[in-house]
Amino acid sequence: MDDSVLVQVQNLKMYFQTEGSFSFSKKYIKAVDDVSFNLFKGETFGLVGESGCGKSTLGRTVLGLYKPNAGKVIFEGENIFSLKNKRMKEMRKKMQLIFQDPSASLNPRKTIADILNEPFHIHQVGTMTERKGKIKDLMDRVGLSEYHLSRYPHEMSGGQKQRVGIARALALNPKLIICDEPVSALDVSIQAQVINLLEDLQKEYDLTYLFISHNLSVVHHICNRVGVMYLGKLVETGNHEDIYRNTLHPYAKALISAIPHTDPDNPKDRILLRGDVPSPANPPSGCRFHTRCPERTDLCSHAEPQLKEVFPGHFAACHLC
Amino acid sequence: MSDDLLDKDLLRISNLNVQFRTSEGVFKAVRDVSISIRSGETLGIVGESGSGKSVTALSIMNLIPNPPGEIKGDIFFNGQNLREMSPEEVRKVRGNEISMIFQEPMTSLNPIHTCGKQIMEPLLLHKGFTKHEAKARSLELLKMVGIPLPEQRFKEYPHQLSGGMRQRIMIAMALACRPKLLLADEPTTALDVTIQAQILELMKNLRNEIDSAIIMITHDLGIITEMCHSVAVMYAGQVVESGPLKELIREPLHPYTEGLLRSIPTITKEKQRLYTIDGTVPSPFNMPPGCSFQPRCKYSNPICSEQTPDLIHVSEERAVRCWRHAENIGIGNRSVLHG
Amino acid sequence: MLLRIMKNNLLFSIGIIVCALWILIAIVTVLVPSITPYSYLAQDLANRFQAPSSAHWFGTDSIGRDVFSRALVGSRISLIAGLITIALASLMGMIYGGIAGYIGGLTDEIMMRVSEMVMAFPGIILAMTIAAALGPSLHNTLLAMVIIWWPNYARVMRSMVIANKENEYVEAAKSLGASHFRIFFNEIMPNSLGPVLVLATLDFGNAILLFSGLSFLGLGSPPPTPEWGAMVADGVLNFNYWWIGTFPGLAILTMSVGTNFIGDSLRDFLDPRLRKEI
Amino acid sequence: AGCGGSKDAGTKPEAADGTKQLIMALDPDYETFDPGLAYEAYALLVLHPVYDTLMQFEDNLDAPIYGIAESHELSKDGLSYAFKLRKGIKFASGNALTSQDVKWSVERSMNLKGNGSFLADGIKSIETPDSDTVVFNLKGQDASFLTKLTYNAFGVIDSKVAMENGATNAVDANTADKAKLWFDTHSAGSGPYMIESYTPKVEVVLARNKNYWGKAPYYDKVVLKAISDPGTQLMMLEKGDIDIAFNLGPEHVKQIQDKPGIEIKKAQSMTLTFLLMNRDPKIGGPIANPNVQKAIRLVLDYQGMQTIAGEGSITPVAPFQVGFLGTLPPRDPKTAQNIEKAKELMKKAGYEKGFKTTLEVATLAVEGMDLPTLAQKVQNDLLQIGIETEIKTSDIMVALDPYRKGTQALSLWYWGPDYPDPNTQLAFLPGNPVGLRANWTADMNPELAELGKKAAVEVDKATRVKNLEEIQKMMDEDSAFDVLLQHARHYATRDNIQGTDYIDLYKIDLKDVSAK
Amino acid sequence: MGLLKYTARRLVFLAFLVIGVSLVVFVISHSVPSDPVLANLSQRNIDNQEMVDSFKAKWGLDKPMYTQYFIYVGNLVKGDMGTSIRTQRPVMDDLKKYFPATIELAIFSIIIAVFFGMLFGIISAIKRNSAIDQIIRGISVVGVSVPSFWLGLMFLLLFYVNLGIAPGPGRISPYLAPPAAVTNLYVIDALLAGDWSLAVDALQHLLLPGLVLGSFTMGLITRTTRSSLLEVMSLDFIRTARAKGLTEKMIIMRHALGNALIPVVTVIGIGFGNLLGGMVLVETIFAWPGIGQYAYKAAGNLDFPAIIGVSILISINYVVINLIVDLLYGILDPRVRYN
Ligand SMILES: Nc1ncnc2c1ncn2[C@@H]1O[C@H](COP(=O)(O)OP(=O)(O)OP(=O)(O)O)[C@@H](O)[C@H]1O
Ligand SMILES: Nc1ncnc2c1ncn2[C@@H]1O[C@H](COP(=O)(O)OP(=O)(O)OP(=O)(O)O)[C@@H](O)[C@H]1O
Ligand SMILES: [Mg+2]
Ligand SMILES: [Mg+2]
Ligand code: NI
Repeated sequence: MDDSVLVQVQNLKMYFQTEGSFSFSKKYIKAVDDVSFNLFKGETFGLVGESGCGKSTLGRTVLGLYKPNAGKVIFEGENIFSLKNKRMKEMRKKMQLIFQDPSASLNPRKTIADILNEPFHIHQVGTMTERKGKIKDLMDRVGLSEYHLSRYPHEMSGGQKQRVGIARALALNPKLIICDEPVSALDVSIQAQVINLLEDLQKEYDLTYLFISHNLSVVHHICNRVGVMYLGKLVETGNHEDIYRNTLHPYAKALISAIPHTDPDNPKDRILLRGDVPSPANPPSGCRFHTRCPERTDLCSHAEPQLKEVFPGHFAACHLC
Repeated sequence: MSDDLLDKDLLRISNLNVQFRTSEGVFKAVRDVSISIRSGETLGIVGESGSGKSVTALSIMNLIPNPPGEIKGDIFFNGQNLREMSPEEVRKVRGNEISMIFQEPMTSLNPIHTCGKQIMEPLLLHKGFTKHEAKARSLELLKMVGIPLPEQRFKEYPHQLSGGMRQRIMIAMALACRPKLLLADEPTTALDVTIQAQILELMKNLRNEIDSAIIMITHDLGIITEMCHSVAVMYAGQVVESGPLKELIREPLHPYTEGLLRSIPTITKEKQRLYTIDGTVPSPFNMPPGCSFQPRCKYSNPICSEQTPDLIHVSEERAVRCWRHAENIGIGNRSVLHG
Repeated sequence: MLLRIMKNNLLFSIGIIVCALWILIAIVTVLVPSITPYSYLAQDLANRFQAPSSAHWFGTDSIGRDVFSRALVGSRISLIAGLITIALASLMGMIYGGIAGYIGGLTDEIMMRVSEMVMAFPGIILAMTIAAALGPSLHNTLLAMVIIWWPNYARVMRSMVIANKENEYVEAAKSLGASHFRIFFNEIMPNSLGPVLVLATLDFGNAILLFSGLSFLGLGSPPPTPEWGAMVADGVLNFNYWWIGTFPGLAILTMSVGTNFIGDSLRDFLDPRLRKEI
Repeated sequence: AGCGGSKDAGTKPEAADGTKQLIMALDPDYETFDPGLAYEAYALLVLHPVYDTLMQFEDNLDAPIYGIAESHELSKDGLSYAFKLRKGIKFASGNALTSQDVKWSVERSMNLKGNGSFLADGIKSIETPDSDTVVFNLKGQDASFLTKLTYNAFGVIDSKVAMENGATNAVDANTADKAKLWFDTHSAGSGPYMIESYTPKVEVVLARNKNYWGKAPYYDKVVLKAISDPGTQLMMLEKGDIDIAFNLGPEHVKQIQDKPGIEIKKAQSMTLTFLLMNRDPKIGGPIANPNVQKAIRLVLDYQGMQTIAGEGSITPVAPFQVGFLGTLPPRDPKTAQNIEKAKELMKKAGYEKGFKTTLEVATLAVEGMDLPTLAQKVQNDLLQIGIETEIKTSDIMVALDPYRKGTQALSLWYWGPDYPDPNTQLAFLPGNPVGLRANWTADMNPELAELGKKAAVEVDKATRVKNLEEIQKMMDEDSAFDVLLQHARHYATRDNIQGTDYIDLYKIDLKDVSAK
Repeated sequence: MGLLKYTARRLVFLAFLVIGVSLVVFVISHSVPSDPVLANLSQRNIDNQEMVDSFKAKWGLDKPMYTQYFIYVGNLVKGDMGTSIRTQRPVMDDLKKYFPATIELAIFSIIIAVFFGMLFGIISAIKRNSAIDQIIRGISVVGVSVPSFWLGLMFLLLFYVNLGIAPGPGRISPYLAPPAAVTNLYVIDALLAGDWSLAVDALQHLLLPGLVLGSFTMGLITRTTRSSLLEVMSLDFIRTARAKGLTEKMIIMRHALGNALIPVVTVIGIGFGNLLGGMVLVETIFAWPGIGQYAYKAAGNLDFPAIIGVSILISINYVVINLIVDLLYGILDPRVRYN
């Protein structure tokens, strides 16, 4: 196996049941439907797509927080879903999660010190004094001061809270961090601070990021490779130059053209999609995008395109490519 | 400012102050805001969360709840001071000559009335339409904002529609009476990227069609760039800089504007370390003395922390609230500014 | 905070004062029993059915006991009954609802149907049956009250737990490898308690009311305990001596009005949507 | 009522069609109007004017007089009673009343095995030699047989009508009889009234029987309103909404003493309130000591209790009601209490310092007096000899259980005679049913037990009286019971009606009530 | 389809409930120390073994508990709830007799409570924080805090005894005969019979107990209407309505009230459920021949068939009310209707 691969995601399926347990007609939301990709060591893999397309679900399933309906997540050669409880707990140390909403991801009733102590407590790492040292160290790394330790989350600004979230994720020296829209809730001026911090930390600790966002500019800025999701499917992956400059999938094209641009002198043409995103509970047949696709053909409405390597390292799932 | 200039302005706000009495004390959400807009023009207001953008817009509509809110200052609309009109007169202007689109399409529609009924409401109220006329006009509006199957949507309830669709209903409602001024308070923030693009496109088309003035509130500079003629940048309740879009983007005068522009990652920019503005927005209860931006400003001078700068017109259309520019054009003396 | 709310809210202030007064009375009459003008047990058949006068402010009852003294002493029973019922019911409801909400799925469905069944069950009849079956006593009455009361808390707790379960900080703890036990007690519980405790304070007046109702029906502690509800029942028996029932009834009323004033204002205050305007 | 000229607040409005109606409010306990099953205190209030009996009471309970019987003969051995029926009696249906109906009715009562069936236990067989003669053959002599005949279990039913509605006198009537529900809302008797309607908890309406053989009653209709609360009854009486308020406590009566338009009625009730003191040391503990029991009899303040029970209440020496044959004069409440002697007895029993125990009491009112209130008085009095009691209240139906099983140490109870004859009181003697509830067995006082047996079968009046008096004296010295009160019954009527005198068995004989 | 499915689910729950409720009472009845035999036979007959056996055989008390329970459930399915030990009548008949009285009173008081509760709530919300608001809130709190048994007593003392302006206890004046039973609701029956004065009399008798019984629910409704209306008034779509230029009155009537009613409906449901529970006390005071008194007596007498009967009846009632409330939701709230 390729040494540079940290995580292999293979045919992952994660369905949520929607009707009550007593009901006869069970319905499913196919939040993640047959998704495969690799994460390479030290890279930042961006995951973009519209709200509800399954980005967060994918991220969480990769972490093993959900039990998938099918598929494997192979982390350093081990399928995490076949691990025993104890081994899984060990594995947890290696992968962490940073959330979108910095307020919601911190328990409002705990001080920052408590929150940062939690990972050590759960995994029984070090003595009290060692932990204290480590916590101080963490605070340093994310650019917070020691006096923040005794505060409660609501006494801190959004950017600071997000830093605490990052510190917590870093506590156990993970290899992989899933960043679920880590800057979407932050103000523009703070967003830049956090993005820089994430970049610095990656360099320093050789971290691998799975970076989820719907802000394509941010993804463009921070990611080496990008995956575009639509209704639970990965429709295009490739390194960021490929995706932004040589877009293949019509949905990805539309997405990228929709980015508002800040250059008033160079207005550009947009690909306007018609209609709304269909519900994942009831996805269209064939290519899931065919209902909104400006380039659709008859084939699209019944045959489902597979993800194929169109250019080296650049995959797309479209009949037209 | 000369009188004829005043006349050209459809809306002119001068020295708007809005404060809220809260349990923690009096809190000034908007401080000395003065902006103006002419017919057919689009003004963008940008700024961080809590900088007072929405409050400014709501003040124009006189929708600030009182108590706890309190508005001071003048708002001239079509030459008339809205602040001096009776509530009944203001009400007649609202939804008729000035209308507003809100940020939250999910909650801004009444869940128990059909969309059609809600669009018809201002028509029946302000234009004296009969039910029949109003319905015809509503259907027309629905078509205009690009809603497929308008007849059917007319009878549906808001929860049956998607977010983008609801936002269109909001827009149709706001446009119903062909307002002279449209306030759009973050009309796309809650929407998905592709839907956002649809709505922005729609608004652009409508602007050309109805030729009314639009105030576009957002914290996304990209949207401003795309939509507006001129921009006002707000920070901590104050307008710190305003001017025509292109000039402002190319040559920001205020350090905050500059920081803002440089800290946003774009796909056109090459991949490099992002510029950051250190620190955070000050708490409204704990404003620094002098210039509000001074604690985060890399050009900070001693005077910045002593005296609050005024909004200085550096050219006919551009103004900035910064001591650096006060000095640049040679007026360091407060009294001169008031002349 | 208390003072700040009090300043702006007349009803709340009244509530606080009334409740404080009753608590004070309850404590003082326990510590210094001689503070009441007469012993609450002292019978005086020569002076039965005396109308209110300077000697007996609230008059005397059918065996010549001083209604005023009995009304004062009665406060402790009402307070204790309210306290115990609410404490036990909320504890039980919290555990039950917490478990149902946390586990979810079929377990939740079944547990909630069961609690709904208890709620559908006519409470006062259940209480009467239990009390009649086991014999009326303070214990049994409180037991019955707890049995009919806990589902309220289970419901609130469950919804809180379900809401909090989805919180990102819970996911964070999960991703750190925390056990269910830890997640439940450390992350979810503390954040779900608030509304339950609020409900508990609000319910206090209702508990006192229900208790007095049951004791009116003869299901409280046995005589000669000066229980307000039972004293009103005495007043109904001796209809023409209005004071026997009127004053204990007023005592119940003031106490439950007091707690409800507090609860009502507190609810307003704690409701974030309404709070910002207070 | 309703016919007086005055229209003041205290006069109830007249019924629309001018029918004369009597409205009485009471707190009834009746559960059925099937004469074969009904056995509640108020059953005869309704059933007496509906079903005629061979014997009945008028005015007092000393001696029953003839009802529909004209005469009777007792055989020499005292085992066979032959009754001649009045001629020409018709049921409300128009059917003639025959001896066959009498036999059928009594047999039905016996076979239904209802609560009142025991009254007929002594009957061996019934014969009907001809249509107006009926003969009862008894298993043994029974001094109280004629009295028992006044009960509704011996009420004469129109057997034809009854059988049409599912009634039967067969041996398996217990399960085969389907007429109970019918009897609740209809009647098949020959008395002055018929049951017109019955709404449980609301009212019973009696309507005049046009075929009645005797003097027609004054009222066309009698409405018995179920109003459990005495205060409410009183209010309604004051307002003139009702004519009779039957369940007033002594205190209510005091309140209306001087009110115009109201007449207060007082009578001796046959209801006793007594203290049961268990003789079994395992149950009663110190209470079981006869000396303690005597001390309790001495320490109680009967005067105070009579104050609580209201004017007219008295305290008999033993469980025999004043008003029955052979009852001793009641205690003098002023001198009955002797605390010194009680203390001595406690000392003698070894409980100088007193002890703690529970006093059990059912939550109900007896003749307008709240039992738990009285219990508090007892509790108070017992403190004087150091007996600390904790009162345990329970609903009557719950309390009955330990009472009947004899597991109460000290409890407060009431007693109404099963039939108006001193023989029914012999139950209190050692070894007899009530005595055994205090675990007072015959061997604890063999002399008394023996005397009780003799008294039960004695037919000679003088000897009966002698025996009964002796029994009472002995029970004053040694008994597991202490009779606290024989109650007075208080009720009130509007003052424009008459014939409302109290008869313990019927409460009020409704056919006798009329406007003044 | 959704509605059918929902109703079906409710009915399943109902069956579950009936079994559960009867089982609970059954278990209690067999775990209590008291013996219904002793409680219900006369003193004499206790000593008569033959009598005791025949009694036990008649009620199935000699069989093991589970057999008794199965017998019971079997009969229940056939609509037979057994015979009351105390009244010796079929429980079903008893319930049919007493329940209408209770329902009549409950409906009357819920009407009073809903009318005044909503009226007060709306006034209170509109005049928020005014003296009127404080007074209404005071009244509503007193309404929920006042012990009904005491209030009943006070009302009777005052209005019936002292002032003589209200009729006394009972369903109709004692000298009147009840109307021919059709619905057993006296007011309606009297109207059906065309007897106006009787209907008025019955209505007058409903007044005091209705007020006493309704006071709690009225307080609850006032409170909920007020806070719900206030809450709705702070929602986004109200701001939208204001922005359209509607008058405050129109906003309240057209936009706020409909939405505010939704939680009020729940409270009305809860209130109705509470009424049936509170009946015991009020019926005792007002000599009202309803299910409450029946239950009280049954509980006191350990008349288990009757207790189970009443419990099942009230539980079914609870479910039915909930069903009605949910259906009302559908009417008031299209979000529910279309899901
Ligand atoms: N626990 C859950 N139970 C049921 N459905 C769920 C659950 N979590 C997510 N879903 C559904 O799965 C779909 C994908 O959700 P997901 O949160 O992964 O989307 P997303 O791409 O992260 O969206 P967003 O950008 O809004 O965060 C959505 O339709 C969502 O409603
Ligand atoms: N009704 C109110 N009572 C008290 N404070 C208020 C009220 N409305 C707004 N504010 C405060 O006024 C300040 C300015 O708010 P405003 O809504 O104008 O910000 P904004 O620039 O629109 O921010 P955002 O981008 O988050 O919408 C905020 O701090 C806000 O908390
Ligand atoms: Mg997400
Ligand atoms: Mg805003
Ligand atoms: Ni359907």
